[in-house]
Amino acid sequence: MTTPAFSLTELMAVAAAREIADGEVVFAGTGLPMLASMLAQRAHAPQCCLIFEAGTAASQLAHLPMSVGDPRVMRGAAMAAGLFEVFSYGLQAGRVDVGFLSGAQVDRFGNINSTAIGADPRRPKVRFSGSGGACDIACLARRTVIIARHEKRRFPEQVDYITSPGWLRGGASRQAAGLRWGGPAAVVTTLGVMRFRPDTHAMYLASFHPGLTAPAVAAETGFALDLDEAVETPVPTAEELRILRDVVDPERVFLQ
Amino acid sequence: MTTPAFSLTELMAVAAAREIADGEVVFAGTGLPMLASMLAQRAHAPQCCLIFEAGTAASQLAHLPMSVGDPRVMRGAAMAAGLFEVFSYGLQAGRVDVGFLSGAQVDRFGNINSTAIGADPRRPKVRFSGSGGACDIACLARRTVIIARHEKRRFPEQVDYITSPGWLRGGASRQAAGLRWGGPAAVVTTLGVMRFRPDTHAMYLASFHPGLTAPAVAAETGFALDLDEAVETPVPTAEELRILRDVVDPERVFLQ
Amino acid sequence: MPDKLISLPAAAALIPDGASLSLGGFTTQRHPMALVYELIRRRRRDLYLFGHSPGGDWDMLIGAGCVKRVELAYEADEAFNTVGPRWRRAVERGQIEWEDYSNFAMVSRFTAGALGLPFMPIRSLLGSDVLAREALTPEQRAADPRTPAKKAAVIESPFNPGERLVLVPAIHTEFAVLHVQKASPQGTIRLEGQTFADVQQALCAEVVIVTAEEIVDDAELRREPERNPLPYFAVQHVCHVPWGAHPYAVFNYYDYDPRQLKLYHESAEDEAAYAAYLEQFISGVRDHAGYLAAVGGAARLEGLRADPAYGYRPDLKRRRLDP
Amino acid sequence: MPDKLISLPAAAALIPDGASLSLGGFTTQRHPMALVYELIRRRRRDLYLFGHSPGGDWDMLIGAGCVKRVELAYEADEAFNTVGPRWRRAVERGQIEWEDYSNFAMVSRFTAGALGLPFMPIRSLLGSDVLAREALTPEQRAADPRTPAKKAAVIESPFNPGERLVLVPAIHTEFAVLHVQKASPQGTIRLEGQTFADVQQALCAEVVIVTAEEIVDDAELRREPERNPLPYFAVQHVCHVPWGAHPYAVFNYYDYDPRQLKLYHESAEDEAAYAAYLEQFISGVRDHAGYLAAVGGAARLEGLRADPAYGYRPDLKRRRLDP
Repeated sequence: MTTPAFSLTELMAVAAAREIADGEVVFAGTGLPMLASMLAQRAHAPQCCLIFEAGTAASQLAHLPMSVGDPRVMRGAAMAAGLFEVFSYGLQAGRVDVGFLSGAQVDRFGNINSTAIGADPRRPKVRFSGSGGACDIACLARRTVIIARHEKRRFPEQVDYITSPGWLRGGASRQAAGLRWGGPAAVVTTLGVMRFRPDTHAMYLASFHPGLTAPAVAAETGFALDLDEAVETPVPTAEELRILRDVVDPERVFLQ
Repeated sequence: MTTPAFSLTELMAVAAAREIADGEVVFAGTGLPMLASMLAQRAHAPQCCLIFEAGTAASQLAHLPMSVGDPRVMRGAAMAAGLFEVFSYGLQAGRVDVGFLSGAQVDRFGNINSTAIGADPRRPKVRFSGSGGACDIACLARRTVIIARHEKRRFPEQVDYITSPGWLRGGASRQAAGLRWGGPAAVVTTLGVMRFRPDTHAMYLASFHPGLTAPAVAAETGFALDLDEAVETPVPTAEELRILRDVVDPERVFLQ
Repeated sequence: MPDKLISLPAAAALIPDGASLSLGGFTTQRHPMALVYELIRRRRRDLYLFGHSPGGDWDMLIGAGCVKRVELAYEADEAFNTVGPRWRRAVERGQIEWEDYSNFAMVSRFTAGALGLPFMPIRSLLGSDVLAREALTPEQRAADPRTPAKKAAVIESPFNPGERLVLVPAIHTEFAVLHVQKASPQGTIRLEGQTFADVQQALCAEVVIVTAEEIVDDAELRREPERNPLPYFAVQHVCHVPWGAHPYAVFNYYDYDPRQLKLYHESAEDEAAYAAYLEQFISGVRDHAGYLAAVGGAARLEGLRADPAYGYRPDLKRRRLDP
Repeated sequence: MPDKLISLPAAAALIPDGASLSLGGFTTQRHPMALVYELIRRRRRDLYLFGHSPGGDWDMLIGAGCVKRVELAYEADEAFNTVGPRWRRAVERGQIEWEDYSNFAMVSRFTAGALGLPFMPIRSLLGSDVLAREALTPEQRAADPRTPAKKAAVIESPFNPGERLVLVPAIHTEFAVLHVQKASPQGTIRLEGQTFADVQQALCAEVVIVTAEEIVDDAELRREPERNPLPYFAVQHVCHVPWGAHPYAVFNYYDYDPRQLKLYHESAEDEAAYAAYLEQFISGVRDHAGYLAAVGGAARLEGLRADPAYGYRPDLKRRRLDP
């Protein structure tokens, strides 16, 4: 294992950015999704449109925001309104191609918990922020990309609370619940990138990060993870790193 | 019968204006309601707030509009938006005190037809503009004032088509239909002013215009009209006429 | 970003016979008239129109035989004419299919479409024949998937039994055409004055065509994103059409034209006069420049230009008109 | 029109113990903090808060023991802290009652209230535990008429059997407090930048209190009515409170204060430090002027003032902060 020329945060931001295709409408949250979407916009997807849930569309960010309600998201925006407009006209109308999600727990079908740990949500052991827009993005984006810290306790067989529905119990269960489109496409973690089988919608390992192995990722996962197709995660290019460091986050707000 | 110092239009505008109390929120349509509400604002109700359904609140009109979508209603408005905001935040939320209505037929319970004449609305004998916002005003204003040309065929026992629900079949039938408030308070016509009994909600004659008699009004009404309380309609004051002629409608857009 | 500018004829050519369509504006303001004229020139047939309170835009299309079915709340020019003459005749003669709603119901239906919902609840219509009666037959509804299966539905609130709401079905049209004050070549738009239901009409259409008085730089419109009501990706085509709403008004640009409106409404009451109106101003001229010349050119139009302090023409003569 | 200006203490005095209340803004921007501080100074108890994504405004009220019940989607300051420390502890210790929704569900609930509807339909929540599980018991719901009888209801569309919608119940609060850029003494307001759900929150409240950075002439705001999102009669009280959102941002006026936010979030992780924070900045000072002096006065505040070309402070240091 050699010392990488990039940090784990940079690798994850680049992997997440590559999930965005040019011209797509992207619903980006605070932190890594902002790094990823600003990078995508300046690298391979100049026509992607960034939507922030507090009320803006098509921002041309000059400075990395600390929140989706940051005054910085107004920069160059083509439209500013409120949450209702963004959630309705954007997400619910099916106009958002990709949304980013994160959470404290992720299960094998990409269901996410960002609400509370503990069997009884009325008396949680650990309480988090709650859904925010996550449940809505999970229900209504055309596809989602999940970003998570990869530890065994954070990747359980079932999450304690489904804040953000993924493929639910797999198969066609998501559609049976009344969700007409969407579902998680990728999970970018601190250890690798996971995707979902088209039929069962079970998570499988698509790539492990440089310096790791597929079994090492499986060992940190609380459910059986198919490793058959796993390759090494492609590393960031010099240009991607330059954009991330010099253009997207010269202040080091999120980059480490 | 002496020649009056005012026209019938002026008398009706003044009678309608007097239905507006100071501080009220008024939903005004084109024509006589505009004359009436502009007059009220400049006479006895300076704090009344004029709402026009195409999307403005609290206009301070400088020139009489020819339509509720006229650029003139923007003058001095405190808010401009669209129809949905006005209908929802204003009418449906119960914030509109008085709305004006008119139509081709009015029945004894103040139901109004502005859609079509004929028994089968699929093959009408005469077709009109249709509801516009009239049905909504009739359903959702706290009370309504109806303005109509008074002829026997226009005041039938039952209208051919209820475009704008009044007291429906009288009594509590309006509430039974699911309308939680509202209903017509007055009918200002070319012959007099009618009101409604609090219990039966049947129309009665409150006043007949100068030069007429109560039986003369009844003779032009297609249903039995209680005349017991009828007095002569109070005439416009000189000040009201001055405001109407010199301030509200110096162009004679609606005044005759 | 891609440039979305196309010519007005090219925009009109996108709309085929039989298309479902909504047009922006309200009675006497901001209708995309230039595009309406172009559709008439091209003899479009069987259009399916959705609207709340259209005016002469629909009346002309109906009179020119372009329209098969409409869903609407009102068809007139208010104080210029309390009913659209060609609309009235078309209904009375059985030449058109229609369904009546109220303005609130129609804008709620556009809003439902814009919000991605199958319906909107409203407290209006209860007790009315707008709710109780239908003009379209079940067979007519079933034969066209663009017509909702039901006119409306009444439900009780699950949060308060006994409380009744009317659900009105969403509208989704193949096209929406708006006439606005300003647009960028990239499709960012600016509405000034009342917005009517333009925003919702655009958001429930598959293809949005915007005709604009002025084409401005996208970066200029992005300086005040609070004032731009639509995400640019909702707009597919932009046409530069000055005086594009004549004879109707455009707030901050020009007033309505009372003489032209009087002429239209007088003509439209009579078959021969109406045919002559169409020929003189629409079918018999080549394009919108031809129309503007036919209505009197700069001499007429300059007299309508808005006073910037008002957004309209305060000295406009509206009743005692010169011949 | 009547003058609605009152002092901030007079406004806070209107809100009694036990009141239901929503506060404007979103995580790191435009919260009516000066009024929040005043409520804490007055030791308000048993408040019932409704919100989508509040931040330190709620966290401080909860930590100061002012709050009995909340309905919300999110309680954190995003990149400044991914969970509100006092919120987290209050839940874990059973010191507060709460119900979880999503942001879209909560803004739809405010919207339903604003629209005069008993509910709004949404396509979100399906399949989630946000829909399936309730934190409030049926007894808790029944005991307070301000809590809806049900958390949500699922229905099928009458226009397309099999299509499921979630109905979320309307919110009606006794008070809403917004912090805005500009207001007139008559209650016309101007929001700049994102509007969040401020408009809907105001329209579903019985009494609306607006705190504003600037008081401007009503006629000035009426020059651009398109930019005024509320009918003036929806606003009952107006307070002039410059720096009224500190340490949060106000677009075009000032940026958030990263040092103060860091201090707050570090303090709020610890009982004694939190008590000291309250004492130093809120309870121990007399009024908002005292608060502003305590956080560093003009020297600190001038460093936050927005660059007009950006609406925020482009050179603001946000991570490597001076002590």
